Amino acid sequence: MATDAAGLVKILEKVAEKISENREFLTELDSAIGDADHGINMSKGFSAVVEKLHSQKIDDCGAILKTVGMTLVSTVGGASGPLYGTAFMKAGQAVAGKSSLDFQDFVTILEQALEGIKYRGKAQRGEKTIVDSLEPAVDILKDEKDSGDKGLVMEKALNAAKEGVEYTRSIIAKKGRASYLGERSIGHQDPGATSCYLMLQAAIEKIKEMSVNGL
Amino acid sequence: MATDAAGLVKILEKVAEKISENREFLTELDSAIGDADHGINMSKGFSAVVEKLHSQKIDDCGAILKTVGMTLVSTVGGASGPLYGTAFMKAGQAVAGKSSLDFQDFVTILEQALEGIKYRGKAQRGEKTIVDSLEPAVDILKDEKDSGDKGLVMEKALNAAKEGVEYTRSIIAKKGRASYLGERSIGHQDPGATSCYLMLQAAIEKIKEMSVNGL
Amino acid sequence: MKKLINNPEHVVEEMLEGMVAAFPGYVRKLEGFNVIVRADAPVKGKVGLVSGGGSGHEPSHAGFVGRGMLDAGVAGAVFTSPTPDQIFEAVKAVDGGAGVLLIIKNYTGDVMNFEMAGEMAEMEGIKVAKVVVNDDVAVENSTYTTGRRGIAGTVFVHKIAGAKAQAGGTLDEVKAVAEKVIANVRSMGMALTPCVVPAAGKPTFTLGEDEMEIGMGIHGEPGTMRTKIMKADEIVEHLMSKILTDIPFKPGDEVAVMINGLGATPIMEQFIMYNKVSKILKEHDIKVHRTYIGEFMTSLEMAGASITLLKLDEELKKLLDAPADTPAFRQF
Amino acid sequence: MKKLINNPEHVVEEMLEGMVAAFPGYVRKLEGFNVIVRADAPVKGKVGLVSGGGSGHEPSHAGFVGRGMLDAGVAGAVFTSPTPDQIFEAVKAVDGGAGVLLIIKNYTGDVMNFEMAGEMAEMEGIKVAKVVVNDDVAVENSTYTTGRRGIAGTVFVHKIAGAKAQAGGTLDEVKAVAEKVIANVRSMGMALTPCVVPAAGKPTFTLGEDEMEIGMGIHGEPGTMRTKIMKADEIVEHLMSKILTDIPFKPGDEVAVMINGLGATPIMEQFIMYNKVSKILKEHDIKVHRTYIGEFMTSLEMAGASITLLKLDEELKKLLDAPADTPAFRQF
Ligand SMILES: Nc1ncnc2c1ncn2[C@@H]1O[C@H](COP(=O)(O)OP(=O)(O)O)[C@@H](O)[C@H]1O
Ligand SMILES: Nc1ncnc2c1ncn2[C@@H]1O[C@H](COP(=O)(O)OP(=O)(O)O)[C@@H](O)[C@H]1O
Ligand SMILES: [Mg+2]
Ligand SMILES: [Mg+2]
Ligand SMILES: [Mg+2]
Ligand SMILES: [Mg+2]
Repeated sequence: MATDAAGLVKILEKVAEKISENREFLTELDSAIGDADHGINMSKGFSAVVEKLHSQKIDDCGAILKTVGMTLVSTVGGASGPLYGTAFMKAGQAVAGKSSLDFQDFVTILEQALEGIKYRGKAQRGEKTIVDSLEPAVDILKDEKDSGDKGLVMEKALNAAKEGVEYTRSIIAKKGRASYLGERSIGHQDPGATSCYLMLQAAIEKIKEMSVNGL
Repeated sequence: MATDAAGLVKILEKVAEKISENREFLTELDSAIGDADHGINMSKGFSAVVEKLHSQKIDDCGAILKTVGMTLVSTVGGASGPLYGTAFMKAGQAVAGKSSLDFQDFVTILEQALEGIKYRGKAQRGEKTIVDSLEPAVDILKDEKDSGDKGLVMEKALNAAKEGVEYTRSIIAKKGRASYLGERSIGHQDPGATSCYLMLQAAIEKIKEMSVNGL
Repeated sequence: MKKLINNPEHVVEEMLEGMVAAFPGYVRKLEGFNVIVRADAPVKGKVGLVSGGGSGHEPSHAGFVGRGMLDAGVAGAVFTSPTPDQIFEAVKAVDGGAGVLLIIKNYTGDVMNFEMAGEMAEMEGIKVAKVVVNDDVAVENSTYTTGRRGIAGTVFVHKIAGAKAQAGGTLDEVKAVAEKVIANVRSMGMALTPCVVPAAGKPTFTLGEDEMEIGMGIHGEPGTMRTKIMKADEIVEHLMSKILTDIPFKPGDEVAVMINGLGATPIMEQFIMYNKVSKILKEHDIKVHRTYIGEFMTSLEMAGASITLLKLDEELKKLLDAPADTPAFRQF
Repeated sequence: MKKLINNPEHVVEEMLEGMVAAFPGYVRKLEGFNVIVRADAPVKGKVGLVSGGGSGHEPSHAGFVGRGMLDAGVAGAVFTSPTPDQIFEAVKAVDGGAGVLLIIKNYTGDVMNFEMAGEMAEMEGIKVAKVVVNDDVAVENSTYTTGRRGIAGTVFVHKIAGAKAQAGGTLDEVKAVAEKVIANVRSMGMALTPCVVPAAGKPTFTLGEDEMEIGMGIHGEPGTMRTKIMKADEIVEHLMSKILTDIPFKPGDEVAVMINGLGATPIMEQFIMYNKVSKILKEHDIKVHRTYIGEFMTSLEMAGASITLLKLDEELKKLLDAPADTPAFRQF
């Protein structure tokens, strides 16, 4: 029916792996419209996350997510550090005290993550940021959270995130470093929206792989 | 029997021309064992000399040479400025007041020029400097100054200077910027010895061309 | 990559260690953090000034820590803003009871990290205020976007807010004068060559052998225009026309000027640029009160320079003229 | 050639004009000469200090003109020593009746041109003394040759002789202390890239993408060794081993240290170098009295740096610590 703390750690490890695999790719994307460090920053952060999670055994899923958030905040730097950091910390708050998570928690976590990012970064959809991939996914999850086929819902959410990434190619950046480019930011895929999609993808893959039914 | 002030100016113009023609060559030589400016420095100086000589008409050959020396001193800079400057000033002193110059004066001029260079630069023969081309020429001129065929004497002196230039290839620089190279200065022809040879060559060519018999 | 370094991963730590070794009378490092503070921090009763950002802009920011300027400089990874925990440590270390002003360059990352640090400090009961510097006129301004970048003009904020704090100003007063500087300072830069972030190992952008970029940022952010290399006077004219028309500066104004070398541009060229700046200001009947020429807000070994103009009133003049004694900025 | 200039022929004039425009309170230019003198020159009763050399070493030498350092800086063409008439004008302009000391870097051209200027001054009845700085240990020393080059250590001569003159020392005393500095100062440098003399338009030498040159001169004179780029710590070890064994420096000695960027080397890298220098000195039980890090004696836009050590006694320490206020060197 649900995943326990150990399962959550496995999901997070998978996310870290995905980020590390895409270190060069994300940096490449950032070099076109930013300062060529997004992959470097993120994989530095997630290496620290994995190390941290391995160094201490936590049973509280909320505490695990909070630890991830705090580790990201204190290791990533740049824009993505406080954004993803706040996202995980807010998500952790929402499931504080829980020793296992079900699908509804999964939805809550992403909802709160989105809130955290919007609170910290003050971005709206359409401004070429993380929000552009995360919000469409969260919208689907919220709308269809009571549907029977959770697997399908997750697929649909992931697809929405992917479309969101694609959409960032067509718009002008209004937040973050890419915004200095004005019109010249058009045509390039946003690094943050991409890393967010990749993280979602990794999480959903792992959830399915673990065949955690309740999720 | 002799050249007057106008002839002297013509000789000096020819010297200036020769230096200017060899601007790149001398600079090239200096770039191998020095700081790649000998041709630039010298041609800057001799352009100023020509301009100066044209701006005022002087009848005193000594004064003309002194003017050349002072102009070189105040425009060339580097090592060659004070060296050639002192040389011309000393030469000028030795023929001060003369309105025409004969062959003996020519010898005196070069003798004094050499003295000036040695006084200023404290170099001996064999140290890879101007002295290595000028001194052999002066030695011949002094030895054979009473010979009947002045033309031949000048040829021999010029040849001695040329051999001096060749000789600088085989020795270590002990004075000037090239001395920092130590053994690595071997194999390169000295720029200053070369410019001195070229000046002698130009002067002698012009003297012959003007067929000034007394010289 | 031709660099005098040992390991790209350790450049920031080794640099900070070297700085503390070189200037023990001025600064010390907070153990375990990439934070440089005044040797005598916290200064009791004085408002503390904390600035910082990504490394690679040396002497910014740690080089300006000292009497009459900053109390702490926080150093992030190269071109990456420092994390809130680092900034928070700096705030704690320099709070002398009168509160702490955060001086932030306007980059999303910097703003958010400093903001989080501010929140952490307030939770601990430390009074914190913040100002965001956005002097780069190369970027179109708009309230709906991130706005302009903060570049070399930030150093004037350090200097003047620093003087105000040193003179005993309250947190509100120091913040107010910092904001006055921000309202009156404008900069713009250009580059002849890119730079190489040590960890990346390759140039942040590429430029042809005869090309230059106008209006680029101090992290290699693309500029407003890429052209054939122009004469120094033409470049200065272009930059000055953007800067002068921005506030705008008017005849009779008094200004401080900064020519800021970006890293590889020789001092000779900085003076050649200033020569033209000075002529243009004379033509516009703008009076120069003080001039700063050198490296203040660099971009590693980028070749290029920025020009900064700060419009002065009597208050700003007095504070600008006040003495300052830091490793990289000294004034009697 | 990527340079912020207008015309290679005018770089020196435009630079000096820019300098005077920037620092009118400190310096003025002698009309018609490439000579920068203290704004208040001649200072009556004080020994005048004149230094100079080819341009391209900025802030040397004109940047050090001011209270407590030089009275005049004479600027030759780029990398070409100035002519005697220029130096002579400088001497006349700064002679306050107590005589003038010429501080010369040991290059044949500089020595001869300053010597001639000295002769001219003496004919006018001005008392002149001279010292020749030869701190570069990269060059083999020998009384039969030109001897060592003068490089960044020259700035310590300016500082200390300047302090002595400012304190009212006689010409003999100022000269004596300058010679004491020269006897106790040693430097050595290295380069990662060459530089381009504006008038020549091409690099003074060439280095492979992975090569560096150790012991080269500040005019691009070839060095003692060309190798693959080494780590900063290894480079520092090599330079320090040459420097330390030269005087030699002994345990218990006190020194001043200068890390001198040659033009394009970022401040970050200068601090990384100093970090190692400081460790090596600790190992050798040599105490650092003061550290200077930055650009003092550059070589246009050459990437690289030199290290200078000056062995101090009580007299030198006191004079080094004295305040100085010049455009490029300020110390409280
Ligand atoms: N205000 C914001 N809200 C949401 N996401 C943002 C915001 N600003 C920037 N981002 C995201 O951050 C990404 C860049 O992150 P990163 O490269 O790590 O930071 P930096 O720009 O400081 O180098 C951008 O691609 C964008 O998606
Ligand atoms: N002490 C000296 N005596 C005579 N000639 C010298 C001496 N020192 C240097 N030279 C000559 O000067 C030449 C270099 O002149 P130049 O390149 O104009 O000056 P710099 O070395 O200052 O750049 C050398 O090739 C050498 O012939
Ligand atoms: Mg980035
Ligand atoms: Mg030369
Ligand atoms: Mg970044
Ligand atoms: Mg020269």
